[in-house]
Amino acid sequence: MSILINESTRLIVQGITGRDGGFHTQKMKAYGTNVVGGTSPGKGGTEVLGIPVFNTVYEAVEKTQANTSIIFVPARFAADAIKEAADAGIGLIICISEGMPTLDVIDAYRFVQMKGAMLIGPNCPGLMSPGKSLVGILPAQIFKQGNIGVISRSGTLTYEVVYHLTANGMGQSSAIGMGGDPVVGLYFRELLEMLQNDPETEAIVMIGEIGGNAEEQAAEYVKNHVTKPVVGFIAGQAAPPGKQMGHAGAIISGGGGTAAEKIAAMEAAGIKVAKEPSEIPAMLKAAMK
Amino acid sequence: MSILINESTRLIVQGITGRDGGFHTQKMKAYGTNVVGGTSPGKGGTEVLGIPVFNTVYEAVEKTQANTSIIFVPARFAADAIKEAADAGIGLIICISEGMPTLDVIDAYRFVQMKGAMLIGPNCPGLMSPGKSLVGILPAQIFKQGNIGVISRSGTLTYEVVYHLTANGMGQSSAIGMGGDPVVGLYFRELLEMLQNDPETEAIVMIGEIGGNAEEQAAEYVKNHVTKPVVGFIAGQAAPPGKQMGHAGAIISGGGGTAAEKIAAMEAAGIKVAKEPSEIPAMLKAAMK
Amino acid sequence: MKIHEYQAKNLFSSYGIPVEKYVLCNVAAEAAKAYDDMAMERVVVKAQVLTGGRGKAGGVKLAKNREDVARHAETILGMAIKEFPVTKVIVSEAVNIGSEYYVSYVIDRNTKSVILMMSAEGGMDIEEVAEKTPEKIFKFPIDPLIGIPDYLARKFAFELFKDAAQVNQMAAILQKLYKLFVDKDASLAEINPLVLTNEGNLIAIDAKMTFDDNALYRQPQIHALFEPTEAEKTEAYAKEKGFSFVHLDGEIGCMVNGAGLAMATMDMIKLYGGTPANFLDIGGSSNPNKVIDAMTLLLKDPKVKVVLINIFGGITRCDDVASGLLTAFEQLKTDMPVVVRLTGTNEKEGREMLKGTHFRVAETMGEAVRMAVTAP
Amino acid sequence: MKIHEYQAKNLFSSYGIPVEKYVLCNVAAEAAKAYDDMAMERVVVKAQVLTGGRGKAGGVKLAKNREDVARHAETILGMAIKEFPVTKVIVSEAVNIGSEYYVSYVIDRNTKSVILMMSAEGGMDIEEVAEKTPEKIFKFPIDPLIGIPDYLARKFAFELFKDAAQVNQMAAILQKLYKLFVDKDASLAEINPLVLTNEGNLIAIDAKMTFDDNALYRQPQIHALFEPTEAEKTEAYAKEKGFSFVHLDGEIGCMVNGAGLAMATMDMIKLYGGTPANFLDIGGSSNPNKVIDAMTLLLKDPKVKVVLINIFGGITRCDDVASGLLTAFEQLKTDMPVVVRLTGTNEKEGREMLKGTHFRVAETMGEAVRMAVTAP
Repeated sequence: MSILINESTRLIVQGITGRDGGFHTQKMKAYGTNVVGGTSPGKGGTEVLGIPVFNTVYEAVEKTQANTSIIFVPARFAADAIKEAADAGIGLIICISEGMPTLDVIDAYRFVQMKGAMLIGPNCPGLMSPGKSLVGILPAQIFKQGNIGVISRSGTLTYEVVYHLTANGMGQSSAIGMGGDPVVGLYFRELLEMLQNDPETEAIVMIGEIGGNAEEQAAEYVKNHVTKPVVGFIAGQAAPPGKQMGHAGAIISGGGGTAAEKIAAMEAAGIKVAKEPSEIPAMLKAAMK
Repeated sequence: MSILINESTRLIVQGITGRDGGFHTQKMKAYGTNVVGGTSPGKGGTEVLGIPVFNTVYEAVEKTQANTSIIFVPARFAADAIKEAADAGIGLIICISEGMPTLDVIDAYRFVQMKGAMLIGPNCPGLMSPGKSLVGILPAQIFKQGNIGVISRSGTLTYEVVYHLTANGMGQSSAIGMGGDPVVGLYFRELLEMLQNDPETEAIVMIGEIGGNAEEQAAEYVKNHVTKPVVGFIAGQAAPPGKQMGHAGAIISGGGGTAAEKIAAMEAAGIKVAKEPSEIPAMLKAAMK
Repeated sequence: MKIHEYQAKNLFSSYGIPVEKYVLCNVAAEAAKAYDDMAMERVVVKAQVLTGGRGKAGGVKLAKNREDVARHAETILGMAIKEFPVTKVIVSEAVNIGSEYYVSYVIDRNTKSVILMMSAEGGMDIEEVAEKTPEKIFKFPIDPLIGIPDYLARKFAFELFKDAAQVNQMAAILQKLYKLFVDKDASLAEINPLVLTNEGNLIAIDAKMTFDDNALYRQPQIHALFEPTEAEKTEAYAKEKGFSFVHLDGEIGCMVNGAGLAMATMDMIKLYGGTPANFLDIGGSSNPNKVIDAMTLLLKDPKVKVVLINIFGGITRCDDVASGLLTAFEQLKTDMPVVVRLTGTNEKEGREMLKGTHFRVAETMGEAVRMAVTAP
Repeated sequence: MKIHEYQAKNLFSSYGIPVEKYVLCNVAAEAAKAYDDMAMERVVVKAQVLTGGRGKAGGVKLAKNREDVARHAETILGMAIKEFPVTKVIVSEAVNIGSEYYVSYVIDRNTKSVILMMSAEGGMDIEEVAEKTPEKIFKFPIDPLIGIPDYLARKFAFELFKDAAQVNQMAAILQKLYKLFVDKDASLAEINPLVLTNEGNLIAIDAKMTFDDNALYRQPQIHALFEPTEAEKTEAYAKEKGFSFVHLDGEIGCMVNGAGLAMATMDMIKLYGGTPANFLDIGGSSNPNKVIDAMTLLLKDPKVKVVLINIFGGITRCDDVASGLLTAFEQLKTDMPVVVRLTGTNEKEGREMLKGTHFRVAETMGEAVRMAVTAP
């Protein structure tokens, strides 16, 4: 198992003819992801890396039976791309694009919800089910197939943690970068539920950061519904209030969203919170005993 | 049985303090309909005919557990009233208002559909389940409880037909005036299905008129799915093309929607079509043998 | 409500939908001057008239010089097309037609939505295309909650075009035309043909729009374009009085409460061998003033020989209707035979009150129609 | 992006949201003249400054005559509120306050929507109200597909008001403020307080708006109102270069790829007893020019004593990163100690390349941070 993506993932790349789209298509294909098509309006009928390009997602879905889409279009066109994917029947949409206006994300999310699809991102590195499928821009070589589920608001911090896990012989079932914007699709709660229900996952790492109160809500959920060991990490303890720390969502505002509050809530829910990423493998091992 | 309304109908009247709203509330109440409340923004807390008035449909539903609403507000406010009812959890909404812009009806219908509710009208006389509940402006005294289901695009023509039925000792299970606009809520097909499934209904009268092709579609449905006898009547055989005959929906346009086409389709589906309303009782009796 | 091609094109322009250059002219001299001003070799002179079939009737002519323009304008401005006198023409740029397409938005009763219709068979009668080769027409219902975002506009545009340049033009036209349709409460917005010029541009060289009468109260800009025919003036007058009225060509004036019943009454008159003079739905009350207004309307028509009043007394009881009729006819001085059919609540009382008066009283619709057809 | 109260009120006015009369003034003399022009007895002089807590800091003063107005304006225009110098005031009508309400729209992460917040506890610090008496705050998530039609606006308005006159005013304000919020890509639109005057009118006597930086590209009108602080200017400069930069107050300059990792780096510096000089996310490539730009930015801060470069080599391999760093530092003439931590793909090769150069090379984050904290 694993969650969200696996061997039956049939991926299309929206914006496959762009620089980033093309580069990461190659990486995903090289990893073994089943990239069945790409879209680029006006370039239908051509090929990129041997992958057929379509004018619309509708056509791509019809011709390839794609079930998953990854979006590399510029931020100002991303909401439209998300909606097209959802309307065309794609069930899982991963939006890499960074810098989407928040109201665009809200609109697109509502649309995706109405169509019964799922959204990951925007402003995210995508996700990985090691040994099965890579849908994103994560560096494949640091991953190893195994039974730790990793969910995170940050890209490089995920890599850092996964690197330590792999170095310590602890493979991953699925790793999901949820995105750094204030409003994104699937988040801690939904993903915790999926990982809890995934037979292959034996323990979970959740990597949060300042801003919002999703980690507090996740902690509450862990307390009541998650029986698997959970280890956490929160970035931004040294961040000043009122300042966005890189991610649009990483901001302490109105006296809320501090790292201290999140860590307290997580510890109160029985989640062990690491002080540095390198501590995580040992903490997981202890918790899994 | 009967369809859509019966003894468990709990009705609120939107626009109860208006002239028509008040007049027909009295009539419905006198017939025995369970009118549990009314709305009129700013008049919440008052009473009309001993019925409590609320500021919003939300409040009315919360306080009275209403499940049905009838709308008497002016046409330009009717779409908003329909949406409020649907959003507040009303399951069956009857809109009497005449003269709604068609795009308003389209918007309101889509909204009602999204909320999982049902709409009858606009520009309709409402409906009647004789002996049980009257939700509309139909003249109660001409009806009689029985087992004929009547569905119609016209108000007075319904009365004319019902009058003949009653005079011939043929009571009605439910009679529904669907409305004379080009776009309205529940229509022939859905209502035929309900009447087919209603154990109390033994035969059906469908009264159509020029414009559109709903009667043709209904005939197709009757042929394939309705086992009960159906007698029909189509108004507008003498109508010229391109002219609205009173109802916004009663217009022969682009060479389509003529009475002749409808009658032909209905007869081809085995529906007996009356030449005058007064023939209907005898035709029904023959068909029910 | 219908508007002229040039009015529709003005609306198109204000929404950024490309149309060819044109000048509106009321007399042939203006047309000739327009030709000079436009400084184009080939132009088309087109009748502006609120009915279809203009081309077949000779209302559209190509002209290649000043003299032809003046001559065609003169001829067309003297025409009547389907009884509509032509009082205006436009002189418009003759574009280099590469291919022709059909695009429209229209209210669709079945899907209860606005639908987009498109075809590569532009310039043809679309109803004929629909009948003979329905597979050549694309139909897409538009979800009013969603409208036409970019991705849908592109999807639709790719149905007709391959090239990105045309797809982008088409997508923009589809979005703008939909916005115009919704903003202005249209019931039809049609471009036939939409032309792809040899230069690669999409241009609407015809434009047809009709509007929802029920929405005119909130569309003052559109309402201002209303040019009623004589028949429509009468209908509008009737509407002000609270009636629905349609003039027909027969001898039996009808006054009925309810549109369905009024149609059925007309139908029965024909069935019984008579000819209805009109459709008239007077609505639900028995107010004597309403009856007076309605009779006045009917008596204006010199062809009317007899009046048939068909009332179903429901909420309004028949005795009240009868008393209303009596009051009304006290003020109406007329020798016209009037047949009254009263059915419904308190019908006997009502009929009793009318006996021995000016009225000929009938019990059933059949009886009433027979009396009217055979009167006097 | 924040804007001033008077700018928010200009926007309110353009959307038909009622605000009191006010005049913007840059010097005390203008304030006195404004008082004369307004011809009102009681006015309020209010600092226009892009931070909260203005009232408590003495930036809002009631005045009843010309002299008081001039005096208050003089004082306020000399103030700094939370390090923001006050360079503008408004002289505004003092309305007759009957009662005060709170209204705002804000992005809500949990419901992934815009939410309306309202309270009858207007004029208070809403976060305090939320903490102490959360039941006094109404919250409604707005469905972006639906927006705020009349029925919803009425429903919301009836939560605070009974009287139809106030409900209608309130409903209109709620709809207009939402439209403003959405049209302009706001992240907050707050009226606190919304005042019900003794005359029965609702008026926004304060106005606060912030906007989504990601949407400024399509909001030229809003973007034009941007008044960056010095710190924001540096951040904006960094953004142009493709970085995320936040100035802090410590001694260890940081350069990290990735926002989460950059935060974690800052955190560890503190954990290990040091002080971070900044947050700097340089993104995902190893382009030497990017490194040069980033170092230039860090070296501008005189407090910086050591630079810590923390790179996770993922898609970009560590050997490529190392060669980028070497190229960059060939052009950078600096004696500043630079600790480099390289982890990820080809990390050994990368570290090997940096040995024996200007750089102090670390293997783990912990080691790198310890080296930076104890440097030179």
